[in-house]
Amino acid sequence: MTVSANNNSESSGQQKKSETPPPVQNLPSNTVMIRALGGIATIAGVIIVFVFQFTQPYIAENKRRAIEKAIYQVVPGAVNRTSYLLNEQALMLETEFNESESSGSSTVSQVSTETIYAAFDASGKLVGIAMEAAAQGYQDVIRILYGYSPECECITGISILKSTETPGLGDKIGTDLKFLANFIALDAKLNQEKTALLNPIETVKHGRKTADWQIDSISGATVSSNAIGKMLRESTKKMLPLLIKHLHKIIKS
Amino acid sequence: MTTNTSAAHSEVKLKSQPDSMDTFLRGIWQDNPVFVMLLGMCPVLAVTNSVVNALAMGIASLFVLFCSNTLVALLRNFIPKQVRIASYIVIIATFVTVVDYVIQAISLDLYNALGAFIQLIVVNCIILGRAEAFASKNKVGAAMLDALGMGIGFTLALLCLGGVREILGNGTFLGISLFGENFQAWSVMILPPGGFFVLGAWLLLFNWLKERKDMKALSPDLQLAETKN
Amino acid sequence: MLSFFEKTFPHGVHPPTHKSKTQAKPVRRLPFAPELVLPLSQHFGKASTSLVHAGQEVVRGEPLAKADGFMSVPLHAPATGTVDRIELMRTARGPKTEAIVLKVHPGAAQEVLYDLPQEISKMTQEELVDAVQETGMVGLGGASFPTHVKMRVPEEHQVDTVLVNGCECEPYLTTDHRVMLEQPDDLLAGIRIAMRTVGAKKAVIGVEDNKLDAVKEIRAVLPQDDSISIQTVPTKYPQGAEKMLTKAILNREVPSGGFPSAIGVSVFNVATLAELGRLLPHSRGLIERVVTVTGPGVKKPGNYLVALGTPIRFVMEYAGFNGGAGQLILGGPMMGQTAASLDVPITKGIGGILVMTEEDASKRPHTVHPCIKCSSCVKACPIQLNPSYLGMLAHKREYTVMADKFNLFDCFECGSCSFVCPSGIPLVQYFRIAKAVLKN
Amino acid sequence: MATDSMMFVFLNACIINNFVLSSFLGICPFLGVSGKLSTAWNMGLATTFVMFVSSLCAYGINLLLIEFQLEFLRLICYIAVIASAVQLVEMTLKKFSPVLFRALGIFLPLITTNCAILGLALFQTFREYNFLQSVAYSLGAGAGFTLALILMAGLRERLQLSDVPNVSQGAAMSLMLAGLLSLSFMGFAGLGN
Amino acid sequence: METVEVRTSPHVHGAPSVATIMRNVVYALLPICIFATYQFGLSAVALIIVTTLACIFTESFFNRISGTSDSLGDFSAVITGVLLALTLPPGFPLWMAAVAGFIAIALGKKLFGGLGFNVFNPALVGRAFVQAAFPVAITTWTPSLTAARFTEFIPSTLTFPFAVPAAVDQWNAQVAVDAFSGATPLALSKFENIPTDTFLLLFGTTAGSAGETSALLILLCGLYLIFRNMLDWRIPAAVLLGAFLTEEAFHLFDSARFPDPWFMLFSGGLMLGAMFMASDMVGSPVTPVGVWIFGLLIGFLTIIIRLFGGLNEGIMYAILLGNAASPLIDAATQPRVYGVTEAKIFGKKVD
Repeated sequence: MTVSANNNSESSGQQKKSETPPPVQNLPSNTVMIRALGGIATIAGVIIVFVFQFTQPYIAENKRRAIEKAIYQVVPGAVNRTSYLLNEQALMLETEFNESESSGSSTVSQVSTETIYAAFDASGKLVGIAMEAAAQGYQDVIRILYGYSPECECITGISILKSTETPGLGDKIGTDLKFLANFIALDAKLNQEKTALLNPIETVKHGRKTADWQIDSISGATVSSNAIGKMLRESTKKMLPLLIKHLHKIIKS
Repeated sequence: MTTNTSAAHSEVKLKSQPDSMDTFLRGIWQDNPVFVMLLGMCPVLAVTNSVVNALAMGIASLFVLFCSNTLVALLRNFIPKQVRIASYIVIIATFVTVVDYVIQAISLDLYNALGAFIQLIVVNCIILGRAEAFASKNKVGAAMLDALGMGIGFTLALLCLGGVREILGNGTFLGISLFGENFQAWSVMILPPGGFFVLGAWLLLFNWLKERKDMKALSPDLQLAETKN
Repeated sequence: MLSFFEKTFPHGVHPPTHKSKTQAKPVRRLPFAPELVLPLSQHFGKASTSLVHAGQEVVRGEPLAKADGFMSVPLHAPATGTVDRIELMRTARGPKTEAIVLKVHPGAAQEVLYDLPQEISKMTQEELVDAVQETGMVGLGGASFPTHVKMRVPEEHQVDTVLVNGCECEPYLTTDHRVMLEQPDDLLAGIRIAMRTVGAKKAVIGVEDNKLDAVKEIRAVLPQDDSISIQTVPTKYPQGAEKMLTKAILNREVPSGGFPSAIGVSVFNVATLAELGRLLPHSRGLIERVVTVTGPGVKKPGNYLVALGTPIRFVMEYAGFNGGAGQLILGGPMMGQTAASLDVPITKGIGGILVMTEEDASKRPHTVHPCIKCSSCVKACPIQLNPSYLGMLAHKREYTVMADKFNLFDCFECGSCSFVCPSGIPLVQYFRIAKAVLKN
Repeated sequence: MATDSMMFVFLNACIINNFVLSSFLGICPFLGVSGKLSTAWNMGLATTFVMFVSSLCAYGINLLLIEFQLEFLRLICYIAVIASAVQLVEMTLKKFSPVLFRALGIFLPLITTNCAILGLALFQTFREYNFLQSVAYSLGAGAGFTLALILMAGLRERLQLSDVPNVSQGAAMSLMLAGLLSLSFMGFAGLGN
Repeated sequence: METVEVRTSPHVHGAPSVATIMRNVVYALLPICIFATYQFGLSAVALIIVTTLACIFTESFFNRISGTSDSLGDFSAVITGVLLALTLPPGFPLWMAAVAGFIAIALGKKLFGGLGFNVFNPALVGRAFVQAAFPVAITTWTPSLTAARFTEFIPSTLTFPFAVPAAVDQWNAQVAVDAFSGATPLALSKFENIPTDTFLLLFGTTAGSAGETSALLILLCGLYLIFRNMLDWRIPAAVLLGAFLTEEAFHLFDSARFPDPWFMLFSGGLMLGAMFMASDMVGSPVTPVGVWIFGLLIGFLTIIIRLFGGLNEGIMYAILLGNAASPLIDAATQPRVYGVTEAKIFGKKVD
């Protein structure tokens, strides 16, 4: 008895609520839908933010460690590093840049800017600069980090950041010791005016290296070897004259 | 009398046990998402060039599948029919983002090796498919079992591919050299065509086994039919 | 390469012609067989209805059966004799059909008695069509299509040219060749009748360039006014097909599924017109025809004038076997049918009997390889179909696709594709089956 | 060829690192819709179109996310944007080009779960392509997808007329064919040096 | 005479059978094999024998397990084997050659149901597979016409199965006649900008794959088949024309960077590929227009890959891509049927 009465009162109450019949059907279900989606979005948001907050320090640490590992590999003797931004107009610390960016007084963001890493030894002496370079390889773009020593005016090492070269052939650019030996002291001297390289870096056929600025390519992996030579040639051509211009700033700091 | 009841008892037991076991095992063998249902092929082919990648991908997918299946089953009465797909996608995307960050926190190398395919778990049809076909209609426990079964089935399939590709393509298993220095690696196995070939070869093998089984199963049937006639 | 300069059609094949054995042999009359079998259906269309009964005596040239409607032709007695019986008899086409069996009177003079000259120049087109039907004439080239039906041009069409087909592209056959050589005047008369009947002002005789002696013979009797001319075309199979000839000589294409009259052309075979030119002025009926009996299995190959209804066995006994079990082909080797039995009679459509030895038969491919897509058939098909793809479709029984997308019904089964197929695929047979399945 | 030129970006996505055959994106529709040539062609067109639209959307969304430092919501936003883009494309087509809608209609919902679309958005973000490069990339990816799809469809149509052994019929055959296509496309590797 | 055979027309047959054609292709390849032997000695002989045997064994193995009839009689497996050997470097390890032979037949042919149903050229499938699997070994070239070629193998030939082949650098330097011995003309041209005399290319005393070096000999062997009407002349002609025109365009644009077209025609595997592999009937279109498109496409792609790709040779990939495209080409170029006015593209009616 009571149950049926209850039912009656409920249905009659619903009918009273609104006069127009069609929205009656939709209105509650719309609310339900929005409530459901909203609820799920809230749960999702909470989970993501929580995980993001939790993992962020680890991720940052991983990234830092990865880049430092690469820097110390390409600049022998380095134990410390500072990130700079370099472009045609200026050289500034990355931290400075971030501040100027947030304050709105940015000067560098208009032109293409490269991140470079100054590497210091235990005594705080500048031992080299690490820079990124990239070029199209056999399969896809190869990205490397290379170290440059202002002292010997040479490249002191390379480290492959990203490559999808053919396993067992092109990917030797990161593992072949004979090939990597090319970069222990690869000549990158600038000319008198400090505007361009005295001898542009070039890749030669396997076993034909005669000069210090030449790279002896891997037998059978000519394209990948050429890509490394090409990216170094182009990067040094562009970056070294700029770097030399601003080098005193790094040394001073 | 006693034997009768015990028999009945065991029968009940047998009946109830396979139900949950069945849910679990189905994903691993009978309805294997990769070999049988041919779902989620993109990660299967893309990241199986080494066992580690395959394993990581499998576990990541398993995690997302498990979490989203559980949550969907929990919320199944709460989500209206009209917006269920949207809700599922949001839920899945959430857990994928979680996995993405966790893997980045664990190992950057692994993260780089898997590339965008971690994030592409979102559009892996297995996950949305299980949410829609199973989790939305079943209780939480069953949904979890289903997710585990499917996830493990998926991981096993990935390992089947990753194993063959790494062993042949690199001479190693989990990075451990198997044949010594002098082994000539078949780099095609690690390259894209190798992915297609190895999966194709597994399917060929299963086809062949099935064909043989069918042939064997056919002969007694034929005998039966003959005796009946 | 030469097709740029010569009047011909694209593609086609060059089977060895084997015509030298018989082409120089004049037509000789074969004696009458003791019993003639005359099927009531020797033509395309409805069977004729018998006018005689068993035991009735008939005179050579007398009508034995009358046409049953427009798509039918009458049948005349090839010899003086007695109707023995009318019953189902085996024919070259396979199934048994009703036939009049005639016992020939051994000693009769065998003169044609039904002879009634008529004034053709005074007849209207309608009357001419009827007169042609009365002769019982059908296409002697092999199709056996009633000639008068062809001559009645549909009202919406206007025929300007009569094409006379003297190509005889089938290997071995030389009947048309002999007819052109021996009956040029009859041919001219026939052409004039055809021109009048269809209302054309022009006629062109197309002859392959391996029959230049016939060309010379005909040229000598051609009228001065250029209304009838002769044109040589390169020897190539299937030059003698209606569609190919119109393409070669007039560069017009018969529309798919349509008649030549749609493009203003009527095509007739030389033997048909020559026979018409001989018979129609005297309102006689078709009672005999020239048949080439040849092939490696024949001792006395030649061109014989054979009374219709003569059993093949009788012809063969006269021409002589070389012995050995071989193959008997009625018509040419490209499109002719094999005879199931030696007891079938010569009918209006049989222009040749070809006897192959066992050795020849075994030369053909016996294993069928899968299609290797060599494109020989595509290069051969005169209709420019894609027999390779059609063959693959037929193999998978995709008959509807064959017809809808790949123009199966434009194929006239000339056999060029099977002839050149290195895999030995019986393409034409596939297509016949496909057509038959689709028609049902 | 400069690696950041539009031409190179286009060719890279289309043939050098073909989306399907080399990057393994969009395998499910590639295997599923390549049975018939006409269907494959329509699917390719529809996908290219959606790729183009969603690439533009993703580019815009990414700028917004960076502006508000909400990169961690990228995945959710992308998937939402793609789903709505597909919906939008569907509605626009229905309204303005019913003919095209009839041709592409049934494929559009399928495209939402095509990982090539999300993959495109993610890759273009990772590679930090600018606007024009993104356009070239999306068109290249679409062209590459279409190319792979119609080549596959052509081969499969031909194989339907062949006596393929029972064992190698079905998905196994499709995968082997894809592998052989992928092997052939390796010839383009290193293009542009 | 009483037992007459009933058959449907046509009753005559005027073409050589598949087996005859294939046998003649083998004959045409023999001079090339002999020249390869003269040039590279024992290693070339071993290579040809191993690939051919591998192909034959694979063919009969699959025939047995699938229960199909014996298909060795059509000689197609032999052709695949011989062609495969001719496209491999002369010092290619024999075990890898056997793998290539197995893959060629298994993956390239038997998977699809055997001769006539394969969509790619089997020999090239085998070669492309080993090119991807063993990229170092397949790009290791040795000089031709060494003094001891009839008495000793090239060191890499007899590599133990599944082992890394021995390096031939030192051996190369030892037997080298001049500074460039061992580098193929195409590699010299592409990576070092050193042209090779066209005369040498024609007679084939250069380094390269076992059977691709003498353009003239290949041309003659191909002409034999063409005159016997067992090879469709249009395909080689179209491939060579496509390659020539493409290269000529680039050469006119920048003659310092791009070598002249005659060099491209006679170097590398272009001639062998055009004559014997692009013209493989099974993988090529059948329509008259399609055949030309197919050939021109292959020629064009070959040059593009040679000039701009990572490899210095592109004919193999160009042919495989052509094979892949040939169903499409066929579908797009169905000839207009006699008496049918509307054209059909992809089987659809177009107004």
